[in-house]
Amino acid sequence: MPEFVSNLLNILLVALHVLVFPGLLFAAVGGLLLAGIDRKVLARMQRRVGPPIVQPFYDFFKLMGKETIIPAAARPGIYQAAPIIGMVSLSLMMLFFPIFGHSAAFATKADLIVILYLLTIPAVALIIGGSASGSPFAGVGISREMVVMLGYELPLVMVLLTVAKKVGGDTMTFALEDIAVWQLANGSLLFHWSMIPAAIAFLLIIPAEVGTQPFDVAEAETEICEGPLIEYSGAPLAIFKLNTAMKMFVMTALFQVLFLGGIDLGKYWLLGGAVLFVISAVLTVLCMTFIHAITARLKVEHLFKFYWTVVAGLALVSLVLVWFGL
Amino acid sequence: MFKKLIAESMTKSPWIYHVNTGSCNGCDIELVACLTPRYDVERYGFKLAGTPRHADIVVVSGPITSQSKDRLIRTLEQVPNPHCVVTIGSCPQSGNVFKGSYSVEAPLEKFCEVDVAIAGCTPKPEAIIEGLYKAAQILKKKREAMQ
Amino acid sequence: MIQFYEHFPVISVMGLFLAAFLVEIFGNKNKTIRYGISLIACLAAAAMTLYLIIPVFRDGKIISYWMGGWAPEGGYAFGIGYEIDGLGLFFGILTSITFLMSVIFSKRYMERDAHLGHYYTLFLMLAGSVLGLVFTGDVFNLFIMIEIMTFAAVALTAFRHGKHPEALEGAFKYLVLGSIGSSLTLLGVALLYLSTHTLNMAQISALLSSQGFKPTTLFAFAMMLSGLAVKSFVVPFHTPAADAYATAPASVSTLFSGMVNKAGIYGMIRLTYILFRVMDRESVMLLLALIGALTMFVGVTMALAQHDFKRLLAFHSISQIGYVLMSVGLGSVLGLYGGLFHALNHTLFKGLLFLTAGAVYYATGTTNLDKLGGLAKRMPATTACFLVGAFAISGIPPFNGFASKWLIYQAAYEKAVQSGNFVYVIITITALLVSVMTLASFIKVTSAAFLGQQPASLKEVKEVPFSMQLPMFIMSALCLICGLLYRPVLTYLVGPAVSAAMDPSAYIDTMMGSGYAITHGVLPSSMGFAMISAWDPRFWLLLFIIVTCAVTLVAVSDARTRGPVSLPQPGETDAKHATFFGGEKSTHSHVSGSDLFWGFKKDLKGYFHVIGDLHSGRTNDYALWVVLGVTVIMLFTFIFLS
Amino acid sequence: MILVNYIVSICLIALGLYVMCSKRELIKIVIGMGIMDYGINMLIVSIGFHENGTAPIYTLADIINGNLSFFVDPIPQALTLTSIVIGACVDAMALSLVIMIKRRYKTTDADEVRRLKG
Amino acid sequence: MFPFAKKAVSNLFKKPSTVRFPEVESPAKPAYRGRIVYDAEKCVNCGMCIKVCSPGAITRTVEEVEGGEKITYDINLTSCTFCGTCQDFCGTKAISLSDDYHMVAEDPKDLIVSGSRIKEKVAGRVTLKQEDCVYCGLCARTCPENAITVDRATKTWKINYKECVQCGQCISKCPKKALSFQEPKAQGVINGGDCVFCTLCSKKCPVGALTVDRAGKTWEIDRSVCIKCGLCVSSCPKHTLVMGDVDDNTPARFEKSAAPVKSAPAPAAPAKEAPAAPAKEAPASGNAPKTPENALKTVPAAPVADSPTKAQKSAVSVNKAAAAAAPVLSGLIPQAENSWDTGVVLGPDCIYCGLCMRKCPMEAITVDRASKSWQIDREKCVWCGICVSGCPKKTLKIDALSAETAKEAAVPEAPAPEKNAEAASQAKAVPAAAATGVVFGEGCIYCGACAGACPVGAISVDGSEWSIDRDACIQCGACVGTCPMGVLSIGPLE
Repeated sequence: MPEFVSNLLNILLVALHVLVFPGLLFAAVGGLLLAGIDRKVLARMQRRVGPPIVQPFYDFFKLMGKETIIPAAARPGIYQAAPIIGMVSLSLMMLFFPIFGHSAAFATKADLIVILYLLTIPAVALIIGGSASGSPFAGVGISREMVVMLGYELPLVMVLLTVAKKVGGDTMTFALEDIAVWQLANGSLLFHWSMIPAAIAFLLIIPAEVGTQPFDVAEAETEICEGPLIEYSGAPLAIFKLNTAMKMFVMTALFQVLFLGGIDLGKYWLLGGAVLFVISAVLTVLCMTFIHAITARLKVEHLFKFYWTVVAGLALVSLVLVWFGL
Repeated sequence: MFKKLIAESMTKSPWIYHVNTGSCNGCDIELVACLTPRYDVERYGFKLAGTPRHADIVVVSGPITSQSKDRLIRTLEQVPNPHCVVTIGSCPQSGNVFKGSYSVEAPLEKFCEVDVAIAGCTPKPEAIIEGLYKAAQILKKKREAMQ
Repeated sequence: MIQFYEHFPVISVMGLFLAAFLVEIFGNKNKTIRYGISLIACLAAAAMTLYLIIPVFRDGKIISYWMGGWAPEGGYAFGIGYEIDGLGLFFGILTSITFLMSVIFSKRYMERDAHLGHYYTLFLMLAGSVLGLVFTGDVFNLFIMIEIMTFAAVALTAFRHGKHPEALEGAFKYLVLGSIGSSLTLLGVALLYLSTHTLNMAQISALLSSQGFKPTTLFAFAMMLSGLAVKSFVVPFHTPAADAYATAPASVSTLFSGMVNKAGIYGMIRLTYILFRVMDRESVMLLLALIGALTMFVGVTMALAQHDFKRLLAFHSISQIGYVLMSVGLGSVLGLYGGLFHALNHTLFKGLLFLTAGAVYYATGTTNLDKLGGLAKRMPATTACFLVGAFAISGIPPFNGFASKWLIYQAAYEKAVQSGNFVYVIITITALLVSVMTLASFIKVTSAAFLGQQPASLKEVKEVPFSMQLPMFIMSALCLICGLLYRPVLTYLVGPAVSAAMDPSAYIDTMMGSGYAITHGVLPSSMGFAMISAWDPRFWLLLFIIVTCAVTLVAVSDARTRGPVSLPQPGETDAKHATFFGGEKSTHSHVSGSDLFWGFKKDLKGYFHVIGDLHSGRTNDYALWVVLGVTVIMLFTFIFLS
Repeated sequence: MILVNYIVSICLIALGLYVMCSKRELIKIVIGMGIMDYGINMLIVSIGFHENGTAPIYTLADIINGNLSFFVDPIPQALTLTSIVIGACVDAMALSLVIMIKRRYKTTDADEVRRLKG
Repeated sequence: MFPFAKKAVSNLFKKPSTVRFPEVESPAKPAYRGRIVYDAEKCVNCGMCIKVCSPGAITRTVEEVEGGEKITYDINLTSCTFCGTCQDFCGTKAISLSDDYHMVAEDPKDLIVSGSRIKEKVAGRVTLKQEDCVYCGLCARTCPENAITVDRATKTWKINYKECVQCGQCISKCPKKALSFQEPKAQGVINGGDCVFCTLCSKKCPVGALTVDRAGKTWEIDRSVCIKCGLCVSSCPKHTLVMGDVDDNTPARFEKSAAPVKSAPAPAAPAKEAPAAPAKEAPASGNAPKTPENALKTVPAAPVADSPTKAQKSAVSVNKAAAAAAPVLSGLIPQAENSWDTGVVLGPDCIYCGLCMRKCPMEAITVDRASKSWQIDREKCVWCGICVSGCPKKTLKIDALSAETAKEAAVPEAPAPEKNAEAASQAKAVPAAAATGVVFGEGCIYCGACAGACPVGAISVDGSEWSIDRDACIQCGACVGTCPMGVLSIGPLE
């Protein structure tokens, strides 16, 4: 039956999308590579040689091979499920992003607000997992993680609303596809001067979302022993580390979707898009690395203040400019 | 395939947990010196972990004072397998100049199996790198033995 | 020809009242009789209310019922009429679900208390009054029902005064403020009668539309709006809610958050959309949206500072009501959809959360977050239900809270863009931010009460009995279903309610005879509704399950290659599985709720101090808040509406 | 003189609110609630009042004589009746709560009956 | 932040400053103190390195093998602080610290540097040709074991053979070639005959070779136990014990009178057993040498010295019991077999200075200056004569005891109060009437010896000023006796 066959093929295609490209495998490999680049470049900025770019892979596989100790105070179910939930929700996010002319696999299934909330799932998974481990250090860690989240959520919301207004005009839109189409027609949002503060704000949000210096208060290994991850070992820890890398990847992809979607490659969309994607992802990560290299860890209250004043201020500037049609 | 990859990764990404059991800080400083741009052990994937749960190699410095003995043993228990124990300097191996004191419990062999001993008072960072590298190889063997 | 189901509304309301008296007469001694009567009455009322879905929602009929057959005579309504349109039935369904769940939960939850006859009497009176409130088509009847509701609610709040003397305090504050609210409503009703000489809502709506607004009408509007705002506990009238919800038994708190403040919201929607039909005015929209935004922000920030599980939930109730009011106040179809859907969701998840709080109280004897910890090990079912509720209220996809909040954000921002008013942008941002703060405070509860370490005093805690778990499971399932199938829910459940609110002409015609609306200038309005964007939680969940299964499959199939899993021996404490304390012997150490979010609280300590001091706990201050709120609403009404 | 009625009732309502806002004594707060109630009741009765109106009762003689004269609106009176009953209930409830509070808190001062705050 | 940013960007385009160590060998800096190199052939087994090593990282093993001793040195690098002191102290440069820092091992035993050689046996032991010695002390300073002590002032040269490892360093260092390995002559302690059986010698004896019976007036030495340390010789108050050549005929026992020996001699058994016990314990302690010879060397003196003291005490108590049975303490006339026929007798000139009290080795004398009482516990007194020779007024003497003195001594409370008061008034009258005192003559070097000797602290010497508090002075003459220049005397004051 041809209908049956086409259904089967469709299902296979969906499975391929979800598990391989641009889903789980792509995000995982891309994320780990980006993390490796981050570590390498950071090392070079500090005049070190640094680890090989594939170092995160080694870390991941090593942790997979280690023993998983489940502490007596932990609740085993939640403790083990939390990292997987985070990983899966991150891997699904890539399905909704249209990147450089590649339309998203499932563009009509989610919009900007959904993305905003899907982004919280990995953080919540980390928090719940850390809390389930029963360590007081983890308690402090999740508290900080939550404060960081409270901090960056305000500017992030503002940036997203700015984009929605800029793209949609008087009808405003949250759909990612609309954003891509508008940018193809009117040029990338990054090159509209009123959006530049918002783009900077977004770039400043990425490190907090990913949890790198100077916004790594939640997992400060030197003061609270890696916070929520303190009791994690073996495979769950590996997946949490993978989550961090994938979050980096997703955030760079989101940056491209929001601010760099306007580069029209014409008929070279397949190869050119891929190359451009890699370049822009690396550049975005380089911004993050650069911030990492030149700063030390902030205190949590300073971090919160920073996000609610400086970054939110930047986003607000853009929002007001866009609001008045600039 | 994954078995081999995992075993190989064991040597490439050993994370260190450092326990100071009453050391004079000489060895601790040298261990940190290994992480500086000059020696940069991160080249080989070495990283300082914040908790023993993440550690592959436990580095012990200091003459195991009786106050720190219980804490050290408890910490060593909490490290997931496979793991290695490395001693830096003379103190954990013998007690060094503190041996014979009522408050010193060295050597470490009394409490656990020591995989690599790095001698020196303090060892040069190069020696520490060498020792950690050796420990990483042992990790791989232990991982293979676990299978 | 009167259909048999047209009797259902009045039977369900009167049945509940009758059962209340029966319980008081027969059930004071025998617990089987009193519980049987209560359960049967609740089941019957709920069943009848739910049956009305068929004619009202499916067939689009509006049921009108004249008490004693006193139909309008000469275009004037004299008798008391019940009228069930989509809006009333929607809230009736919420009410039914709530009291049904609560009565099932009450069986074991209240078993340790004395005087349960009185409890069930008051319970049934509360249920009947709220049901009557949403079904009635008469303003004075509305006032009566509000009074019965307040009366029963106050008595139920004070029910556990033996163990918790604070319950008396909460009840007293509730009574004082509630009576101010009732008085204001009565004043409004009286003034409304003064200008229209009728008490029937449909007729009032038609007459007001034809005669326009006089100062008396405006005054009546302000008074009734304030009175109903007191009943729905929006800022600045929210203060008794926190005290009453926190001190009442959890089953009653469920009723409060599921029905009582919904009744207030229902009254406000009825008032603004149908009675006065002022929702085409920007100023009213702004007023309601601002009150809503203020409510959700104050509610959530107060919740962040709480130490008591139920008091925290009470402030969240206030905050979520803010969402509903804000969204309803946008005046758009999308906003109404979002608001009503959120009201439904709030009933589900907040009811669920109060039930879990009750379960925690039942099992441990306290709801103080600083004394709880590690309950997940002992109460897995309660924890699972709590997590569902917490994720739902925090708007984590794919639970129902997200779906409705998503609609609300869209509605708010659409409103902002269309009206060009920057205030709505701020309101949108506030709404999004409050959602994260909600998450934060539920993270606090999760980590302080359910996860983390167990205090020694809680080692012997047992899971609650099944009859208490059942309503929690049902609520959890409903939370998930409403989240996943939000489109059908919107279409078949919320849609009729929205059209009823947007189109009062049918309501008027059914009550007063067809053609009455048009003659008084109430025209049927059309509904334009388009969601701005897409979200398919079913699809997302499907993918989620696929990937999770794939990952789990890989994990299980490759278990030998992975490192071994080392589980702790039950009952033993070995160093390997002990909590890492930097090598110290692990002792009980639990980060309690009040220690969380330090940086946040420090940066905003000015705000937190002020808002904390404002909630002084003094009855006079709260009365003053109400007077100030009424004054502001009155001034606003007279300045912007006349 | 219907205007006087309105003014007095509004004054009573305002007085009731003032008492509730300013008096620390719980009993006085309850009294304030009562005063407010009476003000509203008075207002409602006044709404139905008509100058020179008669009681809203038809006697047989009136019907026979066709002397259906102008009478006051009966509905507000019915409302007032209900409202008074409800008000009495509420006052009784409030007073019983005050008695319980006095028993448990050993005071009826609103300043000290504030364990629930913040 | 800007400078950091600039630095970060500029670093990105610079070569890393990392030393690529395992790939590229990185030599240690000059003077780095790394792995210890031990040249066994150069080692003379002096043990200096062991002595100076603060963490005790060096151990020596000596095995008897054919043709001498196999001496092994183990230098444990896991115990070493790499201070380099062993290198500095090694006389023959057998130990040195290299710049090799690769001291990493899976087995800590791999980190032990060891070397051994066979040392031929040396006949005899280090002996001084006294006439050639100039007491320069070079040998003492050279000795790694600190076995030699040289006192230039008193011209004594002593060697502790227990410590000596016969390394021969002293012999090679001696400028006068006065030292050599020689077979030792048998030496021993000889009692000269003036013995008063005070038991001081037996108390000092570290090995318990001496047995003195005061009651029976016997002195006995067990030559097999004696280690010829000479402590008894130096402790003898009568200078009657001397170290001399002995042979089998030299008597080991000395008796003075025919007084019956009432108590049994002190049991020698514990003394003999004593050395064995610590020898058994020795290997248990961490770095104790393992050979019997070393064990002997490191026998602590204390337990050995202790047991005879106890034995002595028990013997005394037996004596006391015997004495208590006798009617001595009841104040009757002494009998022939009474041991208290002699004793220290106080003459009339006593000024109660208390010098005798402080000098008495047996703490038998009690002097109370305030109440002007002088008491002696005859039980304790051994009439060694130290108090007699030390008395500034020369009023004490050892004499036969009269019945009264014996009684007085036995019952110190006996003097009547009025007699006491009379004595006190007399004593007070003396300085006022005579107006004598310490006279300060020419030639003082302000050494302060007199101030130190003064029992009442009346003299103070500060810089070049000598002063005396006449009111405090008791004219005991202790300062006069102490003065090295002889410038003080007791005479009439001007």
